[in-house]
Amino acid sequence: MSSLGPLHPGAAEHTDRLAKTSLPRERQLELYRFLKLNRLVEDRLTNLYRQGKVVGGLYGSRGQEAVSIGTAYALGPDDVVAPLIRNLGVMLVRGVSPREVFTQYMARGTSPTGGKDCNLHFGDLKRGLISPISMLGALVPVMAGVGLAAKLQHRDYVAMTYIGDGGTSTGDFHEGMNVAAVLGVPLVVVAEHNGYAYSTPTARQMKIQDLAQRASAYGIPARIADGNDVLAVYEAARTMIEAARAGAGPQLLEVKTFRMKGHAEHDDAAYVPKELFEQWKAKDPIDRFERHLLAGGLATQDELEAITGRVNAELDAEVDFALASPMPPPERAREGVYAEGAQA
Amino acid sequence: MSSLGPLHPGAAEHTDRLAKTSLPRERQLELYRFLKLNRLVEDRLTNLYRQGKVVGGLYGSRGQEAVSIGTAYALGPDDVVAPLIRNLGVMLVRGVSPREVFTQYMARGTSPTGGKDCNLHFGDLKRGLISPISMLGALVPVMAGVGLAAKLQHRDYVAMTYIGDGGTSTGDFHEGMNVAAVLGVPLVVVAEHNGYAYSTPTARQMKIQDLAQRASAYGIPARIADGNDVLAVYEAARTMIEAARAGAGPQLLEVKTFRMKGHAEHDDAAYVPKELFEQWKAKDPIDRFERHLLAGGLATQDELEAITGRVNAELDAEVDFALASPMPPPERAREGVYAEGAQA
Amino acid sequence: MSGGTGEITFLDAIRQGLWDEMKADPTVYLIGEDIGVYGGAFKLTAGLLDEFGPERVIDTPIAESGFVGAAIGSAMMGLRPVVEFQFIDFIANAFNMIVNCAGTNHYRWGQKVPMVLRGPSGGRVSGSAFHSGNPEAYFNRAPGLKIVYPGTVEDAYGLIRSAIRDDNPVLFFEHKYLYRRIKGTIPADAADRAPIPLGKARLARPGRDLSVITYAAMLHVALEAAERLAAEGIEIEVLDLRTLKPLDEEAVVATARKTGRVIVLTEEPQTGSFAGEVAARVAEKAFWHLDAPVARVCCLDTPVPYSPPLEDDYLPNADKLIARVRELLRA
Amino acid sequence: MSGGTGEITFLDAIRQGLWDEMKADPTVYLIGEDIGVYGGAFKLTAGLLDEFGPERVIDTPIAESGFVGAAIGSAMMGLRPVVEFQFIDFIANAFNMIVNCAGTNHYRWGQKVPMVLRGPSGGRVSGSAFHSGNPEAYFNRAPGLKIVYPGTVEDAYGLIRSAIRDDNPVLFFEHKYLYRRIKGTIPADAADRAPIPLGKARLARPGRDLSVITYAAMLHVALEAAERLAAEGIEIEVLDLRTLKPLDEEAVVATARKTGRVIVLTEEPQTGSFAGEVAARVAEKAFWHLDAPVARVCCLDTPVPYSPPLEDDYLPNADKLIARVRELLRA
Ligand SMILES: Cc1ncc(C[n+]2csc(CCOP(=O)(O)OP(=O)(O)O)c2C)c(N)n1
Ligand SMILES: Cc1ncc(C[n+]2csc(CCOP(=O)(O)OP(=O)(O)O)c2C)c(N)n1
Ligand SMILES: [Mg+2]
Ligand SMILES: [Mg+2]
Repeated sequence: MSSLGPLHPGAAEHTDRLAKTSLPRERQLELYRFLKLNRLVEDRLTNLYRQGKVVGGLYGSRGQEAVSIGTAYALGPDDVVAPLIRNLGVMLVRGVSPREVFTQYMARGTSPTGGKDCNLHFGDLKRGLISPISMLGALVPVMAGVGLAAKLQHRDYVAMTYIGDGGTSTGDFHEGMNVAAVLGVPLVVVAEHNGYAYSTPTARQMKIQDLAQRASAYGIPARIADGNDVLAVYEAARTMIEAARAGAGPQLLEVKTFRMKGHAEHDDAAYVPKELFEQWKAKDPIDRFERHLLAGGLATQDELEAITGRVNAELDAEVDFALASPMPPPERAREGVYAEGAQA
Repeated sequence: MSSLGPLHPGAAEHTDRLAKTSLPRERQLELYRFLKLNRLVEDRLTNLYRQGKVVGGLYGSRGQEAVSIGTAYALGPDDVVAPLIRNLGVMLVRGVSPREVFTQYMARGTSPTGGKDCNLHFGDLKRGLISPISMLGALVPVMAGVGLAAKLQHRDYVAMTYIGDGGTSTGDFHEGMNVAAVLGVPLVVVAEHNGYAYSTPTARQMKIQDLAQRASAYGIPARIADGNDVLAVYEAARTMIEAARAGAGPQLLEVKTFRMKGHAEHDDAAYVPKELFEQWKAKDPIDRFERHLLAGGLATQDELEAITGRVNAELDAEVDFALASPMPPPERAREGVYAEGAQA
Repeated sequence: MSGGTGEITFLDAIRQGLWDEMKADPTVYLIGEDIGVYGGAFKLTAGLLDEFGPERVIDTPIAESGFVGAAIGSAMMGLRPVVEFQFIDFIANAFNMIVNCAGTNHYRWGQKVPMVLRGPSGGRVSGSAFHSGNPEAYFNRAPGLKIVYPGTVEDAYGLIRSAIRDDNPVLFFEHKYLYRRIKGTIPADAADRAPIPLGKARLARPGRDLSVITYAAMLHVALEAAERLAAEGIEIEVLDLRTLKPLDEEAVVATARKTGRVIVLTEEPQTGSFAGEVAARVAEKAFWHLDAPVARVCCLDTPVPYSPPLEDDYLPNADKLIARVRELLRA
Repeated sequence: MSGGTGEITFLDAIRQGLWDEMKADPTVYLIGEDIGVYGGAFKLTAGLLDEFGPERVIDTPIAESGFVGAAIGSAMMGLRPVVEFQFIDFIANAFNMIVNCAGTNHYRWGQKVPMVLRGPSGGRVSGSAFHSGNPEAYFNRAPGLKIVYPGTVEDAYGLIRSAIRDDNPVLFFEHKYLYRRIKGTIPADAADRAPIPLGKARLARPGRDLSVITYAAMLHVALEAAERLAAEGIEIEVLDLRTLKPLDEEAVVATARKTGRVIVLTEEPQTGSFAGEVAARVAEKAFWHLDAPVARVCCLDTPVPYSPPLEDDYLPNADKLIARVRELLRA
């Protein structure tokens, strides 16, 4: 494995000091709440999975929460975002309730898709959310089209989506980025560099060290941020979102982070060297942010625990709701293939 | 159009002095013969097209002959190359006879495909030739696989193929280059930058000036050569082919040139500013090479005319053969969908 | 440019339909390769850039999956993209986007994707394997898509307008052999009238003895055969499907029950063909009314060959159809 | 690792087939995502990297079109690649490479492309729209391809070996529901015997009253229904196609003529289905022997839904099949 070289050489090195931010205390505490919510929802899902309550696989973002939270937090209310299945935090920031997530994962009739699709595969344009698509890369052209719509409608919303290190190898990533660059659409693509694509390390995925290098093929701006520093992620995302909004065209934001679990709950990640987990555990984005808040006198231990307590209380109720929800009626399988009729 | 900026800014500027070469006189005269053969075969095809003898469209390489000839001339006997339909010169250098080309374009039963496929859509592994595929970009992964075979077979042949400026926008170009880079296969991709993709200028195709910039997304070596200097093309191709053979992995060679006609014979290229044609006419690769040979005392006017005369005599016979060839028997349409049986 | 200007070609009719819908609905825009300044490989979009400007007639890089994906995203945001494939064969490069992303979207999470994917299809132009395609069977299998394949000038105009107005992803195939070979007229007030609805077949010629179910270029082969057989007193009924998906099963079953003898005539390899789906419906839904086997007259099970004698052998024609008709009538 | 080790699973049988062919032929190699160190998403290739090394078990970037293209190129140069799709659904991203590049190659210029494209397919695992696919109908239309879809341990082993030995591009679908649910044995000397040939259907159960033509996971639904009906004295004949393309038309027509009643049972939306092709052949070639309409029992015309009650409604099962059998027997 060492033959693959160190992970993220030349990466923005992760220090304990977090990036400068203009965010006032209350908003930093809100960020903290979202980070905890993201992790605790996933902890609940892991328990439900072990109890056999989750239908199908479970995909988590442990250790990467700062990426979803920091980027989504930088979006404006009218912006439109398409997360991948690891980007639970994005949906939470956009106002998705935990019960929507629990019912989806448990295939209940009360879920946003009514049981038709799984896990985070749902969207809601009222909240500026577009559903993930399993085929990696496909969301890049689709979100380029969302940006194109903003341009053609002369409106100023921005499109944002995510891609993994592995996903940047797809033809759709290339076609989407290049089309977006040529058409000059407001699109921010967050390239989540977490070291692995399922069992495949980045060194077996590409011959470059930084995903940001992909941008030079399109003549678009790129940045690299410490993906385990929620403030660094937020500030970088905000800058690029506003640049896109101002007409600078598509932007590529690489965030360096690490997948702290297997590809999915069933995967023990035996192929990942233990040292990597240890090395990255020390950089846990939530622990780091907590230390930042405490050291900076922005919050007391009690205040943080109170936040966590409220989140847990909420989650108890949300899990109960999902568990009490019925499975969908079979006939529902037959509905909704076509959108009703044509416009007059 | 001027809004698109000058064509090939920062390109290897085309001077009348050609690149240094190690090629002895005889081989330079052979290059000259191939250049003339390429152009004169196309001139014959244009006449046949005007006479209604060509079945379907006619795609030429006028002004770009040095690219096909110079790159193919740098290949070794066991190397494998996949041209595009504009790369007639590549096929001629690999030993394809003009009658094969004429019979293909005239859909005759005597053509290499027996009338099953059109124009330059044929191949022959005995001559290291793989047939073009219409879907642009597709040959890049395919030729990455040819290079992979060389590697797995522990043989030292190199794979080479071509891509247009427009073709580099395809997902297959990206997937093929990236896979080739990761697997470290001996592949040389010649990116033919001729200013247009059908009617689309490069500025509407990508936001970069040099196709060579695409290489930085894959971490592979790239070079830019004057595509209208056959010696520069030859030397750059030779260097990259030998680098690939030596194990340096895939190589991207950008050649700056210009398409001196429409996309195909039916296209009058009204969308191309006249000045561009004039500007590039002065850089005609055959005229320039002729001046080089004469100025350098490598050949006299008479010698060059004698070469041209022999080529024309050959072409008279080849055209006659094609014209005298019958159309294929209808039943042939039913043969050859499957390769016969399985290996025992 | 307006309707009712006397005889126009099949190609003109499609351009007119695009024009009228773009006039009627500012959310409609065109995207594809070389459709702007150049007006498209077949000049179908000629004049539209001048009329509607570069924000509604958009040239793209060569990236079928990329610009179909972009069309999908823009459709979700309230636009009505009309995508041109330079040749319909290149739709293969956008297969995943169309079948998986667009086709399943409304079912999966309730978001509609109103979009038209159009382009020149079909053979008898010596285009060989990569420029002669008829991909209907590749997409008929995909839930959530609609497929339209007109065979007359009137339908080309009426159906492209309905396709644009439909709230679902619609594949609209244009047989290039018909582009300039057939003519027709559109009433002057056509633009103001409700366009021809999707999902309805058209009885192109009534008959008593045998039904030929077909569409697009083969419609004209069927009509030619019917005309020739009429001279012998054999009355062929010709049903023009026009919309292939959703299939007008009612019309298919009705004609099968009426004549008791059915030939499905299509321009595609027979194995795995769209014709197979139609034949299967007939065999299941009209079985008790059949007096003869359900026949298919399709192409050879080969790629489209290039040389005219080979392509003639590959393609159906009136003689081949008539021969099959005689066999079935003997049954 | 060698044959004849008692009871093995469907998944083991495929691994064994790969193993034996790799031992027998040094030109065979595997390529795909996470098939090496990880042994594949379903662990089907577990152990092969250790045995055959990184030059014959190759992990690739996420690039289905890219590595299928690479497989094509290497096949032209004399190798026999076996490509794994992590889930068969992702074959959609390589559609052009498979249908246009691989499928037409031998016909167009005479160069063979021996290659196997394999991966886990099928539903009843709550995989929803993108992880439950049965793409046979998408590819049946494409000249030059072969399609294999085994339903037993013996066939899985025998047919993967024949697919690898075949000189054409072969799609080999592996129903993931069967991977660990069915068991069987392979004779100890299987590796030395000639493998089961492509293109031959298998009579899975002889019967007199009605024929169910099927394959893969649905084979077991058919056998269950046949068993239950046998208790009532109704004798169902079950034909397992095994190879879908080229279709064993002889066997299809023979069973149809024998029983006079046919149901084609497949796990795919009915419209545009592979079942339609089979039904059309029956309706054309066995018409005079039919005593009832040619029926299809397929899935709903929808994407594959996720929640178990919905997927149960979507999928065929023995009850639905038996109900249809009774209707046809009443006919
Ligand atoms: C086109 C395509 N091929 C294969 C897969 C199967 N697959 C799902 S996730 C995954 C790994 C993705 O890795 P990466 O893009 O780095 O994202 P991460 O899981 O690390 O967040 C693969 C191969 C897929 N979803 N889509
Ligand atoms: C995937 C695909 N899309 C569209 C086409 C239609 N087409 C044929 S040639 C061409 C332009 C190619 O331009 P470029 O790659 O620059 O090559 P050039 O013609 O300049 O040599 C286009 C769009 C195609 N062949 N393949
Ligand atoms: Mg990753
Ligand atoms: Mg070009």
